Parts: sequence; C-alpha cells; structure tokens
Amino acid sequence: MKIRRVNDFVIRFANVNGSGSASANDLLAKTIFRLGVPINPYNIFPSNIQGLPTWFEVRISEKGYLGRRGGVDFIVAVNGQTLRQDYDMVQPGGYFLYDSTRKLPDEYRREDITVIDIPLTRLCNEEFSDPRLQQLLKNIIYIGAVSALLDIPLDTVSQAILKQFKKKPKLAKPNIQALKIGFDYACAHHSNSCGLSIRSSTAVGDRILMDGNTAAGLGALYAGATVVGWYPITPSTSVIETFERFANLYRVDKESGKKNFTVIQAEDELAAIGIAIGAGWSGARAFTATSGPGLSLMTEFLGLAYFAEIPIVLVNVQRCGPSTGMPTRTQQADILASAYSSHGDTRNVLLFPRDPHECFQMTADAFDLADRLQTPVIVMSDLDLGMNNHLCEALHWDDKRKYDRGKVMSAEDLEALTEPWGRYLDVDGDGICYRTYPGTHPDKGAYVTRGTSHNEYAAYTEENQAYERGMKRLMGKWNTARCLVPRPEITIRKKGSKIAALYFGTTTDAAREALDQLESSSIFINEMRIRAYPFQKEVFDFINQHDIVFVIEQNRDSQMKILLSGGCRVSPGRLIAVTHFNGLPITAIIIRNQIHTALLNRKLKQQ
Amino acid sequence: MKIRRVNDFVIRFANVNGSGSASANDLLAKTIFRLGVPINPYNIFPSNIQGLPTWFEVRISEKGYLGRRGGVDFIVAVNGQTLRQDYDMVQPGGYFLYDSTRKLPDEYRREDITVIDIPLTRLCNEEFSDPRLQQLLKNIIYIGAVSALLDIPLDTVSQAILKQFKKKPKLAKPNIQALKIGFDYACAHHSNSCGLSIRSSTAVGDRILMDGNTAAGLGALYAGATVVGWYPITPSTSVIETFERFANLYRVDKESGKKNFTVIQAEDELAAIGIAIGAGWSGARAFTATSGPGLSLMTEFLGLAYFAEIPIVLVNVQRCGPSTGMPTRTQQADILASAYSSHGDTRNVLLFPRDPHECFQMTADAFDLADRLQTPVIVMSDLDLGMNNHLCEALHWDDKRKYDRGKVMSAEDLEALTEPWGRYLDVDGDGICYRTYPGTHPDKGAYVTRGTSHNEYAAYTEENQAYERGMKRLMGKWNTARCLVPRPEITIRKKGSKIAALYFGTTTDAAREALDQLESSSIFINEMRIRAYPFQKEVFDFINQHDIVFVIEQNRDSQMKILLSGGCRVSPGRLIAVTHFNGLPITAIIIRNQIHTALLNRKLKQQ
Amino acid sequence: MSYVRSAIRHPDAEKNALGYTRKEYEGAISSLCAGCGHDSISSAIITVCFEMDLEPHRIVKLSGIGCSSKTPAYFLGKSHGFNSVHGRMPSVATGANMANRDLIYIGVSGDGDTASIGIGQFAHVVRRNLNMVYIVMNNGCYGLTKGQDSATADKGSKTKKGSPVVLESIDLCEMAIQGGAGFVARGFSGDKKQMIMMLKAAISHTGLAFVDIVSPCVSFNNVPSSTKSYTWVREHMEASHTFDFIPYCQEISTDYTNGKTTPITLHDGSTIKICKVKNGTDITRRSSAIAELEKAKEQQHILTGVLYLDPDSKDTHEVLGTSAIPLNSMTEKELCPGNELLAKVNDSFR
Amino acid sequence: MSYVRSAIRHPDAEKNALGYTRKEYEGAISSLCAGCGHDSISSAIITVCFEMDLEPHRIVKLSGIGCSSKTPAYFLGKSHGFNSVHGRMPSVATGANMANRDLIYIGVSGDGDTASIGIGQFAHVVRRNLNMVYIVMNNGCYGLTKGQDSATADKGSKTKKGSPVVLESIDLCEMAIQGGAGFVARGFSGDKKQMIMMLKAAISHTGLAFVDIVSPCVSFNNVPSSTKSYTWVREHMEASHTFDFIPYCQEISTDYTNGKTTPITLHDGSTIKICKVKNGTDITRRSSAIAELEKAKEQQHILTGVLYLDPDSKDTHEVLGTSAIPLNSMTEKELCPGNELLAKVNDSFR
Ligand SMILES: Cc1ncc(C[n+]2csc(CCOP(=O)(O)OP(=O)(O)O)c2C)c(N)n1
Ligand SMILES: Cc1ncc(C[n+]2csc(CCOP(=O)(O)OP(=O)(O)O)c2C)c(N)n1
Ligand code: SF4
Ligand code: SF4
Ligand SMILES: [Mg+2]
Ligand SMILES: [Mg+2]
Repeated sequence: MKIRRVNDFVIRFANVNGSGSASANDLLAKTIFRLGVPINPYNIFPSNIQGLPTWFEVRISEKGYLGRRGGVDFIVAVNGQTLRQDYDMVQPGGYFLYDSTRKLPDEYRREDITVIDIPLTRLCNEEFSDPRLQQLLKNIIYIGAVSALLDIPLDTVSQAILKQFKKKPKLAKPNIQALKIGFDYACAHHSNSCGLSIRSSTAVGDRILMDGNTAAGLGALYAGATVVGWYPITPSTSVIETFERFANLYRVDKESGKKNFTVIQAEDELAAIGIAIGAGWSGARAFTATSGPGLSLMTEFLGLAYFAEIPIVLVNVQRCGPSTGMPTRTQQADILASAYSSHGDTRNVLLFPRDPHECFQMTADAFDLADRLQTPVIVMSDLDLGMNNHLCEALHWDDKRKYDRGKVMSAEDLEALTEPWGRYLDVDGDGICYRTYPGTHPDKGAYVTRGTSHNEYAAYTEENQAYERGMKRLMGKWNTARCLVPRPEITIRKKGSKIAALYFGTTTDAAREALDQLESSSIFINEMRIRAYPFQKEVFDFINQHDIVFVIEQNRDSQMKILLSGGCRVSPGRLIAVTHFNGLPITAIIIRNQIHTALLNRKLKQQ
Repeated sequence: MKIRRVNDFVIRFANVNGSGSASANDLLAKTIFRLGVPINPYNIFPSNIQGLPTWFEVRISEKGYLGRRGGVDFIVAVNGQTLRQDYDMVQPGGYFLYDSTRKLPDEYRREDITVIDIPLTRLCNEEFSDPRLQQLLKNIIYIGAVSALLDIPLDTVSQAILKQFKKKPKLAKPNIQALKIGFDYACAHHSNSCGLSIRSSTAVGDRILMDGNTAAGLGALYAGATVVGWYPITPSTSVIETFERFANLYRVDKESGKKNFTVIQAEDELAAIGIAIGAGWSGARAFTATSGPGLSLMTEFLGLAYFAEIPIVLVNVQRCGPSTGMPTRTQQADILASAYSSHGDTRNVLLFPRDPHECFQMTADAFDLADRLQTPVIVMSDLDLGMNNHLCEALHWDDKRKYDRGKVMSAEDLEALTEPWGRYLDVDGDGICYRTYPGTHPDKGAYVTRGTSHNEYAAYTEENQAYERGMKRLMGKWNTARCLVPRPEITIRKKGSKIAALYFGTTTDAAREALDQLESSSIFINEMRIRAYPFQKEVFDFINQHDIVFVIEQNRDSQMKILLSGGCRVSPGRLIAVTHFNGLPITAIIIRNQIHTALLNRKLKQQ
Repeated sequence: MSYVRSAIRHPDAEKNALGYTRKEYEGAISSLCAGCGHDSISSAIITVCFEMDLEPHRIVKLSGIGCSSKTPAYFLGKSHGFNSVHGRMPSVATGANMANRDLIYIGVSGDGDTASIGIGQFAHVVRRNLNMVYIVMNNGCYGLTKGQDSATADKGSKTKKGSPVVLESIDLCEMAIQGGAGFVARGFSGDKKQMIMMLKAAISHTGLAFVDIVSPCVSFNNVPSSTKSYTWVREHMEASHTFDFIPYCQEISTDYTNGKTTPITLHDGSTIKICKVKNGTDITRRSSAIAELEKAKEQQHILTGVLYLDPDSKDTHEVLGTSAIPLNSMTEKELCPGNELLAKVNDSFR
Repeated sequence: MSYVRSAIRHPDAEKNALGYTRKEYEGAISSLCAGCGHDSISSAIITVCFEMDLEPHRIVKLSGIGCSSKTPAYFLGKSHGFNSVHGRMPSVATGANMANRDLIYIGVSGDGDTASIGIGQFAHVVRRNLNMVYIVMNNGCYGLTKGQDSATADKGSKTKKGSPVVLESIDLCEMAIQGGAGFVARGFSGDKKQMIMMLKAAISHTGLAFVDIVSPCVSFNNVPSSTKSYTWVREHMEASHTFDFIPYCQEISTDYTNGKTTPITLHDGSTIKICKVKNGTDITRRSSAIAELEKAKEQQHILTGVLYLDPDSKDTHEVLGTSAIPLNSMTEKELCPGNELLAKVNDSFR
C-alpha cells in the first residue's frame, strides 16, 4: 500500500556535505513554502566541512504542525555511504529515490516501498561537461525529478531558480536546464508512481521562513546594539554574522561611510563577554552570542556582571553537550548552567524563544530588560531553532517604541540631586539603583565598579552588614525581574482537567501536536509554555492546579524540572519528566508515547 | 556585674595586619589549647597585605563547642583605627584591654564593662630600643598581660615561646622578657580585676589543632597524589603550599634527591585543572585546589572530565561570592556551581568535610572515589575551615590501606581479553568502564580520549543512539556514585519527633550547639549531617520522616535546599531555610533564633 | 624633563589650566604596604593628569585583580573606574573604549594579572592597538596572594624564599612591540621623572601605549638578589636614550632644534624628542627595537625609556571604521532601521 | 635529506627496525576536505614515526579543537590520544607528561587554537619548556567554523571573503623563541621533505620543540591573495638555511664533516647540520634568530627551516627535579609516608 497524501508528509534528502546539495534542497523547500504550504525543514549535518553524510528533512503539513514528525515518507538517497540506512528508514508504503546510474544491490529487497530509479549521474554527465558544474547540477536534476513526482509545476521551481540566481543570471540557465532534465525523466519513467503530492494552499499566509539566528541578529540590530564581542562557535556564529551583515547595510552613515556599530572578533569567549561588559558598563547596548563550551568559559564574567550589575545580552544557542559533545546537534541542556552560572549566590535571567519571530522579539526585549534590571539577560535559543528555517509570523517593529535604557543619571539629573548619589543605593525599593555612564559630569557620579564587595556608594568594603544589605537588595531586584519578564502562555484544553504539560522553546511545536493528538483520543491536557526565568507565581499556580504536570524538554537531566523544583513549591511526584536528548529535535510521537506510558502506569498504580 | 567564667568565654584581639600580631595571638591560643582546654580560634583579616584592621577571636569552651559563639567577653584593643568599634562590641560585664600609653578619650564612658589599661607602647619602648623588635614585642607584652589576667601560669606561656623559637633561640630571650613585662604589669595593677580564667583541663584529649587546608594537603599526600596544577588564590593557596612542603619532606628520593611528585604553578586556573586532567588521564593521581573565581574558570574543563571520564580531585575552598566578593570571608555558596558545573547534562560528585580531620580523610578518599568513578570529585571546604585552626581528632592512616585505582587494564589484562576492549564499554553494569594508561601495550588498549561524542570503543560518532547510550550509562554511573560516597550522619534526639535539621560542613558545630540549646528548652530536633552529593535514599527518607526540616547553610540562596529539591522528592514547605551569609561563620545563636522564629510562626499558623 | 610646571608656586594650592589642584586628581587613601612601588606609580599618574590639564571625568581607569589593580581606587577619584576580574582588564577596556571613543583610557595591571592569567587578553588588546595606556606595575611576583613568583621573574633571580626562578621570564615590552602596539616604554617606580615623561607621551599617543614599570614589592620581593628589587634595578638600569616630551601647546624652544635629537610628532600634536640614541637604534623600527631589548637582556641590563614608537599607528576605531560619534550616545534615530525596512527584510524571507 | 630509508623497497610492505610497516602508523580515514594541508602534515608525522622506528604505543598525541586538532585521529592509530578542548592542549600535555616522562608527546593545534584562545597556554608551555613536539597547522583561519580570520592571518592579506586583514599578525615562532622554547622551526605542508626533517629533529630534541607549519585551507583561505595559500607560500618561501638531520644510529658520512656546516648535537645523540647559513645568522642565539625573523617579515618573506635551537635546553622535569621514574608508576610504597610519620605530624599540631 502506497502512502497517498497531499500536503502532509515528510521528505528527506541524503547527501554528502560540501557538495552543494544544501542550496538545491533548500530550493525545493522554498518552492513548496511559496506555494503556500507550511513546511518545517531540518538539517542534520556533521561537524566537519566536506565529505561526510548530511541529511535534509522537510516536513510538509497543511495543518501547520511545525515540529519534527519522525519517520520518512520519501527519501532521496544520493549518498552511497548511507544508502542502506536510508533505504531502511523509509516508512512502509513510502518512496525511495536513488541514483540508478549505479544499480541498487541485490540485497535491497523491500517490498513495502516504492523504489524510484533515476540515473542522476548519467543524465548529468551526458548534458554537462564541466566537472565542477556536474556536481552541483546533479542535485538540481533530482530536485526536478522530485518536483515532477510531487506534482509541483515545473514553472514554479524555475521561478525559484531565477530568483535565487537573480544576481548571477548566467548560472540560472544550466540550472533550469538540469531541472528540466530531472523533471522530464521522472514524468517519462515514473508518472503516477508517487502518491504524495503538493497542492498550492493559503495555509502559510503572511508568514516568513527564517532561521532563529538571523532573527536574533536582527533583534539586536533593531534594539540598538552597537558593540559586539564574539568568538566563532557552532551553532551561534550566524547570530553575529547576521547582525554584522544587516548592520553593514543599515547602520553605516551615508555621508562619512563610518559605522554606527562595531563587531570585535575576540580571542576567546572570556574576552567576548568582557567586551560586552565593558561596553554595557559604558552605556552602549552590547551583546555576545555563544554555545556550549563558550558558555562555560563565560562563567566568571557572568558572575561579575551579576554582582557589579552591568547590563549585557547573551544569546545562548544551545547545542548537544556535555563538553564539546555533538556540536551540530540540538539540545536544551544549558538551563542550569545558564541560570546558576558562576560561583557564589549568582542567578541570571533567562528568556526562552519558541520560534524565529520570538528570537527577534525576545532578543530585542532582552536589551530593555538588561538595561532596566542592570544584569545579564540570556536568550536561550538552540541549534534547531537557530540554524534551521522555521515558518513564523513576519517580524514587526513598532516605530514608536523607545529603548528603555533603565535608570541612568544624566548630568542634569546629577545636578538636580539634593541627596548624595549612590551607585548601589536603592531609592525606590525595586532593588534597582541609578547608574551613570563614564564621563557624564565633571564632579558628580563617578565611581569605581568592582566585583569585590561594595557599599551603597560603591566604595570597597569588607563590612559584613553592607555586604549583606547589597545581597538582599539583589534578591529584591530578582523579584522585580519576576514581574518584568514575559509571562507564561497558558492554554486550558479542558477546564478542571487534572493533567497538564509544560514546555518551552523549540519543544513547543512538537508538544502542541502531541497534545492535539492526545486530545483527539479524549485525553485533555492543559498546557503552559514557560517563557522566562525567574518564574512567576502563575507558573506555580498552574502547576498546583493539576495533579500531574508533564515537563517536556530536550535534555537528559530534566533541567527545567530541576529549576522549577528549586523553588520548593511543588509536591513530589507532581512533575513528570518527558525528555528526549539524542541530539535530534523532539517529535510529537516521542512526547505522545512517553505521556501515554506515564498515564497508563499511573492508572495501573491507582487501580 | 562582671562576667565570671572559667574555660568558657570569647576573647578577641583587634590588631593591624602585617604587624606580627598573628603569631603572638596564636601563641596564646596554643597555650590555652596545650592546657587541655578546647578552643576555636578565628581570624578575620582584610584582603590586603599590611596596615588594615584584623581581628583574632578565640572561643574557649570546656564543653567543647567549636563553632563561633558570637559576642565578645574580653577584647584586647590595640588598633587605634577600630578602637571605638571594639569598645562598643564588648558584652555587658566584659573586659576591654587597651594600650594606655595614649589615654582613652573622654567619650568612652561605658559603665557596664571593665576597662583594663596597660601602657603597652611605653613599657615596650622603655625596655627595647630596636624599632623592628619594638613592634613585634609590644604584641608579646599584651599576651603576657592577658595571661596574667586569665590566670595562665607564666611558665606555660614561656614554654610555648621556647617551642616556637626552637630554631632561633636567640629570639626567644627578648620574647620571654616582653612576656614577663606584660605579666608583671598586669599582676601589679590589675590583679583580681578579671573574672575570666583558664584552668587546665583534660577536655582536649588526644586532639590536634590544625587548619583544614593543611589537612587537605596532607590527605592528598597520603593518598598518593603526584601531579598538582594550581594557581594561587585565597583561601585555597595553602592547600597546595602544605602539600608541597610536606612532599619536600617526605617524598624526595633519598638517593637521587629527585622528587616523587611535581607541583606546577600554572598560568591560570584553566591550565591548573587542565594539568590535573592530563595527569589523571595518564594514570597519575592528580589534583588542584581553588576558590570562587577559579572554580568558575574551571567550568569548561570540569565538563570535559565528566564527559571523557577522567579522574581528578578538586579541593574547593569556598569564599564569599559572587564574583571576587569578599576574598577573605567565608561562605558555603559554591554548591550549585560545583554540582552543576559546565554546560550540558553535567554533574559532579561533592564531599562536605566538617573539620580538618575530615578534610584529611575526605581528600584522601576523594582520590579513591575519583579513580573508581572516573570522574571529578570536589571536596567542598571553605575559608573558615581551610584557613583557621580547628580542634579535631588526630589524623590517622591505616598502613594496610591500598589505593583503589579503579578499573584499569594492565598489559596482561589486555592480553587476557577474549572480547575486544572498549574504553566506554560497560561490561558489568555499574556504569563504569575499564580504562588504560597511555603506553600500556604495544597494540591493545590505545584510544583517543575526547570531549566530543564517542561510542563504546571511543570512536568519534554523531550517531544519536550511541550518544544516548553513553549518556544513560553516565546516569547509571551516577547511581553507582550514590552508593560509594559517604553516607549522612543521622542523630535522633527524640524518636518520633517531627522536627529535624540538616546541615553540612562548617555549619556542623554551630548547628549542634544550637540544637543542644533547643533541646535544653525541650525542643527536640533530629539531625542529619549531609556528607556527600549525590544524595542517598536515606537522605530523603530522613527528610520525609519529619514534618519540617531546617536546612542550615551559609549562603543567601539556600543552595543545599535547592540541590535537595532538584530530586523532586520533597513536599513543599517541608524544607525550611536557615541561612547566614554575611561572610562571618554562622553561630549557634543565629541558628537558634531562626529556628525559634520559624517554629513560633508555625504554631501561630496552626492555631 | 620638560613637562610644564605652572608658574604659581604654592605647592598646595597650585592650579592647572582647568583650575584644578593636584588634590582633585587624587583618590582614596592607599591600603598598600608602606613603600610599595605601586604607590609611586599612582602618584606619577596623578601628577601627569594634573600637569596635562586632563579633565578627570574624561578619564576612565580600569584594572584586573592584584595589589597593582587596586591602585585605580587610589588615584583620580573623579574618574569612573572599573576594577574587573583577574587578567581580564583588556577586554573590558576594549568594550568601554568601543562604546565611547572620546574618553582617555588608562588600564593598570600587574605582572601576574598580565603575564600569566591575562597574557592572552594582553596579546590581543595589543594586536587590536586599542587606544589606551596600558600600565603594568611589574614586581616579578604575586603581591596580593603573598609572593609567589610571576612569569616576569627573571630566570635565576632569587626571591625572598631563596630559591632561584627556574623558568624563562616573559618580556612584556618585547611581546608588545611584536604584537602591534604603537608605543612601548619601560620605567622604574623609583625614577619618577622618567615615569612622568613617558606616561605623558603614552597619553598623547593614539593607539595602544604599553608602559611596563618595574615596581618593587617591599613585602615579598625586595631582596637584593631579586631583579625586581630597588637595589638591583638601580644598579642595572640603563636608559636606551634620554628623551623629552613636549606637549602640543608648548612652543618648541631652540635647544631642541639642534641636530642631535630626533623629534617624533605624536597624534595629539605633542612631540617626543629622542636624544643620545645608542648605537643607531631606531625606535620607530620594530626589528631594531626588539634587537636592542634582546641585547640588553644578554647583558643583564634593564633597558628603560621609550623603546618603540610608531607615530603612524592606527587604533581600533580607525582600523574598523567606527563612527566618530561615541556609540553610547546614539539613539533610536541612528540605530533603529525602522519597520519599513523590516518589512523588506521579511519579504526576502518569503 | 638524510633520514634513513630502510634497504627493503616494497613500498607496501616496507618494514622499519621494529618490524612495523608504515600502515601501522596510520590512523582512521581523514574526514578533512580533499586537498587540505593538514592531511599532508599527518602523513609527514606518520612517515617520521615510521622512519624513526618509534614504538607507536610510546607516543602520545594531543590536540585542541579545530580541523587541525582532529588530525590525531588520522595518524598513529596505536597511540593514545587526547583531543581536549579549544586552546587547552598545552595544559593537558603538561599533566600527561608530568605523569609519565617516558613517552613521546606530540601536540597538534591550529592557529585559532594556539594564537587566539590558546595563546596563554602556548606561551606558558613554551616557558615551561615541556618536553614535547608542538605542531601548529597554520592556515590563517578558523577552518572548522567556516573561515573567519585567525590571529596569524597577515595584515593586508586578503581572504576568500575579499576584505584585507586589518590587524597585526602574531608570529608564533618569534613568540616561541622569546618565550623559552629550545627548538623552533617553520615548515610548509607543501614541502614534505623539509617537514620530515624538521619533525625528526623536533622529536630528537628534549624540551619544547615548536614547529609552525603553514598549511593551506582549501575551503576557506586558499585564494592567491592570502599569504597562507599554496601559491603565495610557494612564491615567498625562503629557507633560512638548508639543514640535515642525522639520527644517532647513523654513521656520519664524510660529506658532512667539511667546514661549511655547523653540526649541533641533539639530546638523543642525533645531529643536526646547518648548512648555507645566511649572513651569519646564529640559530643557537635567540637575538639573532629573532632578528632574522623580523627581517624576513619586513621583506614579506616566509622564513622556513629550523629557526632556533638551544642544544642545552632543559625541560620541565629537569628544571623541577622530578624523579626519573614515571610518577604514574609509583605505588603506596613510594608515595605514602605512613602512619608513623603522621603521628609525628599530629604532634607538631599540638
Ligand atoms: C581567577 C582568579 N584567580 C586567582 C585570583 C587570586 N589573585 C588575586 S591577585 C593575584 C595575583 C596578582 O599578582 P599581580 O598581578 O602581579 O599583582 P601584584 O599584587 O603583584 O601587584 C591572584 C593570583 C583571583 N583573584 N582570581
Ligand atoms: C571554547 C570554544 N570556542 C569555540 C569553539 C568553536 N571552534 C571550533 S574549531 C574553532 C577554530 C579552529 O581554528 P584553528 O585552530 O585554526 O583550526 P583549523 O580548523 O583552522 O585547522 C573554533 C572557534 C569551540 N569548539 N570551543
Ligand atoms: S604585597 Fe607587595 S605589591 Fe602588594 S602592596 Fe605590599 S609591597 Fe605592594
Ligand atoms: S575547512 Fe580548511 S582546514 Fe578544515 S579540513 Fe577543510 S581545508 Fe582543511
Ligand atoms: Mg605582581
Ligand atoms: Mg586554522
């Protein structure tokens, strides 16, 4: 039985990295997206530059489910190294397209799938002679074939090629030619063999297809970040690269040609965050971005920024740890390391974006929060979100929005003071004090910032009461932070249901899909998406309104569950961990199964 | 009313640092100790080298309470900078000794204390002319005076001086002379004015007076540590300095003069722990010691050692954070930073010594644990424990004890294998695998250690199942660790009591004293001293047997409580934080008061 | 020495061109050991800023951790300061300078702070040629942690504890020249005149001005066998040449225009005059400057003075093309591209 | 070239004195880009170890993070290896070497790994003069993170992206000489002969042997305008002198005993013969070696060959007086002072 579905399946491409397949695959994904069909493309790539297996998976979902689904309906297998593995992973009823220039070995004998043979290499070499082009165009040939098989009009894909090569029209021609070769071959030899098809739709609407790192970079740009210190590391590198690219477009003074920003590639992550701290202290909006090992290296400086109360934004694009781990795989496993980063009683504010739109929004908001709270704010993205395209709401900026620079004293403010100014003097009880930028006033408002203990007037002190007052005030500030960070998003599927689930960040799409599925079998699970740490009262209220709450996350240790428990406000057994941590994004199936099993066990116990 | 007490009071010396007072004060403390009276000396010193106020406080307690008591009965005020503050802090009925060469200002008018004037400077300058000696001997003069006032026989102190100057007998003479001057002056002018006295006792018994860092250094020496990487930082520096000093005595080959150890002062803490990791990997017992900022800098490497499974020991002598904080003040505030150190799903084994004896024991045991578990083991000392002398059981080493080097394959073991060896292959289900040292065998047992993901045979892999298997095995190893680390120490003061307290490390003495006091007002609080992380089942059993459990610790955020809650096995409201975090050691009074208030509030609520 | 002394001569009330007395350049009372070289350097910094008529609030002082790094609390009380973490002053200074290029940045560090834990940040701030004065108060030891050898302790040199240093020492001046600093000098805390002159020139220079000042630690490393002790330095100090600093404002007097001196004009228009150059050393040529240092080392001499100077050196802002307006003063207007452009961006992601 | 080729000439089965074929010195299949310079260096390392008859299991290979740092997986499959964290290979190597001084340590790093994040560890392992061969596979960029400029990218040099490098480059050889390394050389991945010779000498040397090998990154930094490209290096390479490496075992043939060459005996008895030294450079004198490097830089040349050599250099163990017996082999017997002594210690605390 062939799988027959319209606008609802998963297609996967098995390639070798560095072979130009990425842009070809992307072309197809973009084409489907432009036909108005929601897609979720996902790239599985190795931690090297060239020659190793890589996969590109596109989930197509008219209904708009944007998490990874799991399982593959159609595979385009053009990497000899993984042919068997790719062959085996096709769902029963699915499709296996391969380069039949070389015959499929005899032991490939599945009866439950449709094998589609296209002699890609032969077709390509017959038509093109330049060996460099051959490699690239072979990819386009299979895109042509797949288009035909999925009933995508040739013209639509051609348009996409023309758009892609707008600046290099000479290259468009052979590409279109290759496309047609594949398309025609498939039509001629495999018409009607594929039960999957794409039909144009309105489901995408106004949405865009963007990766989270681009969005975060744009968020920083719009929020007025001017100083960046960074050090390259996968998967956060493109946050900075995007910022710099757009800044070079939109932030260069027309007249002088001078830049209204600066990006410093530092010698390491310690320096990267040090630069951000120096600039934040001096009144510029400053940020850095990093991943895994970089976060660990920033530990000491994060403690300084917490204690000396310096605003900075850190975009943490999480990858698979511990240690160097799997640099090109995803996880949400830096939660504890970020929240509790640094020795002593240190705590950091975290934001958890769920999609690129929120990467933009939250990164921008992070600058306001950091300035308002005078503390580091960490945007907790991850590789899945950061480096893959996601369908999301178009970005928007309210042109009336003013940057909230927080409590800063100008020269006039200082002049107007009747009481002596104290850098760490809490004059209005919110735990946040007024600061000054260097150079503000000839004889007022200067002070020495330090990581050592200080009194209200920023003087060094070893007096225990002064230290204690300061630490208590910081706790007060933490409570102010609780009121300022984004609230959780709560959905009550059934009033009075005693079962709930909570999730955050990139777990959102898969979680919602799983809960939808469960709902369709009459299991109603209320849900809460956590968007920030510190947690508000309503987070705990929601939890305590339910008997059990599944905490769905992508790490081994249930770090969010630990963080929630740290508040000591949840009964034992109430939070149930649903985890997935093998480096690939979590899927609805995984979540559904774990919840199912847990509910079943519970029933058994209660009987 | 004068305070009149024998062998039960607090005396404090107010000095200027770098003036030689430390050794003089120590002399008196040692003398009292040698008279068999339990003491707890405590040094409050500034983070600089010379010229700032410093205090030395000795609690004397026949009953053997060794925590800080709080309050001062007798102050020796020889620092003009803090005279007023010192004057004000004497308990009503107490004693104030000052250098009357300069008259006490008129506004010093307390009627509730006894002022003892001794013209220290004048007496000293009349007798000694060398200005360098003058400064030092003035200290000895007040020691003489205090001895007289406390009824300590002159001869006993003289003996102590002779012992101290055994190697420089020429210096003993003027010291004894100075001592006598002070002693005689006090006898002549203040006989019977002091109600405090010392009487020789047997309470000390066999115990020794040692600081925790010395003990930890000795522990490492006895456990066979050979490679040390370190970087100086207060208050951990003396762990290494002691190790090196004793190693130079006991670990130098008589014949060759060569060292059976090596101590490398590294360029920073990253290198320090890197050196330990390289050596641990290569089969030497290796360790490092650090504090606060150093711990933060070791974050990345700790993650590597966790994931690549390399045994190392880290002695973390905690100080007052966050950031540089108060480097010469104490706290127990690195618990979360140590337990969860590094990004990704990393966890580290912690040990919590309560006194120098346990510093010795646990540091030695840490090497066995690290080798057995192939993971970092962190000994959680603190400034109070590490840098102050504490009365404790004499150190003991069982000469039959063998170092447990854990699962290591020799060349013969490798030869004997019938199955291929895998560095990360768990052959017996405890989550721990066999390792080899470099150079073991010509063609078996070699592998590449890495912080990237690896399969059972140590080959690099990005395969998600292999990664997941490895991470699950590490979780299994964590459970093995739970069985191997020291168990909690539980004391049931009253069977069936629903109130309990838990504490750890240097909080122990003050906590026990507080619980004794509460017991004497018929409040029976059962107690548990936690000695290690991961927590055993009995830790949670104990907690759950009680309605409320006070968690007593020296940090702002109740970090141990958070760590306990992370397991999600404790009901909300059951753990009640008792914290103290101003940098001075916690006292029985502080604990008693907080518990009292909490119990009172609870009663009110229940009514 | 040619720095301008004001005509008025009441030592206490003496005022500079801004009407400030020297007092107004002082800071809190030092808590360092009596006699510590670092205090002399603080004092020189105070003198320099006072005499150069710098507005205190336009100066930013930064440091790492150590006795030396505490000194910013002891000078320029009207300036903003940042006492950061151990060895990381350079990155913090980089950020601050990027945020506001209009201020004067003085970084203070120790030999432990710079040559050990901070050597990476040092090498790279030098490479960036950040516009700042980077002072190392070099005592060959870790003062604050009680006297361990540092990486600048010379091989063979004996410290208080008596055992000779066994490892090669790191010469920060040589590293700075190699690494791209535009101005490199070495002084001695016991030679106030020279210190003042070179600090003035350092401030006038645009780009990274590195000043290594040997500064004996009286508590832990002042025994005569230590090459960082007062005695040793006095005996082995050798000036690479004598030199004069002539501030921009001052008219050049005739005795400087003779043929024996080489004038080098600094970025702010001031001039430095090098006289009595030894055997043809050209301090504007790196290879020559490095060779001189290596030679002095072979002869166990401490070469002092301005060792290297690139009058054309370009600082980070110039190299990166940053706006002349301080970045920290920009607002939504300059910084936010607005929603219209964002709509265009959206389109490119469809 | 004078390294010994075994008499037997079946290329595949050729065996060395230990009876091993070259194959037994190989590692896993490389996952680097086809044509990457790093693979040539791996291959040279394999050849060197094979030809020097080194027992593979007596070699330890260590690295940081980067394409270059992956190579230890691709050579010497019978050796223990440690692929550590970014920039921190030197400390791990220090620990391993301290634990067991009897093995041969080969560290591999990249220019990002060493000249940026790892420059502190580099400077200090050099200062310690750890007995190891420290190889930097220098491509002027961060290969693994897709081609950002590294700190060894030469000022003005243009990378694939087209914009010239704006900052001063760091010369690791110069730093190594200054910092105390006993052996410093520079090679080119395209010149296998020279590489093999200098790696052999490096292994024979006791103490830190630093070998900087320019190794073009074909994916991100091989455009002709880059000073780290094949083309550029070939055109600007200049050997400081020719030299020969003569292993200890080999009889010195007469053609080496003429007056034109300077023989230098290495620690293991091997000899290195320096011929055709340019204008009197003395590679055993630091100042002279540094001057040569500076001169080549002024002339835009890449100086290759053994640049500096201190035949008397003392490694960490010698300097610290560690036991000749590897520390990791000691047991309770050598290490534990026993309870009797502890009782004495107790007494001193009463
Ligand atoms: C990360 C870290 N490691 C160690 C320390 C402890 N520490 C404080 S000052 C210092 C050395 C300072 O030496 P130097 O920079 O030469 O300054 P000096 O005191 O000699 O002026 C050290 C190691 C610290 N504060 N932070
Ligand atoms: C702490 C840390 N920061 C950043 C990275 C990301 N990273 C991996 S390799 C690399 C650069 C490698 O450059 P280089 O050492 O020159 O090696 P190459 O790939 O050029 O051979 C970086 C920045 C990392 N792994 N760890
Ligand atoms: S310890 Fe040394 S460096 Fe520190 S203040 Fe004292 S003399 Fe100066
Ligand atoms: S990216 Fe460059 S350095 Fe890395 S493997 Fe490819 S060619 Fe070599
Ligand atoms: Mg110093
Ligand atoms: Mg590189």
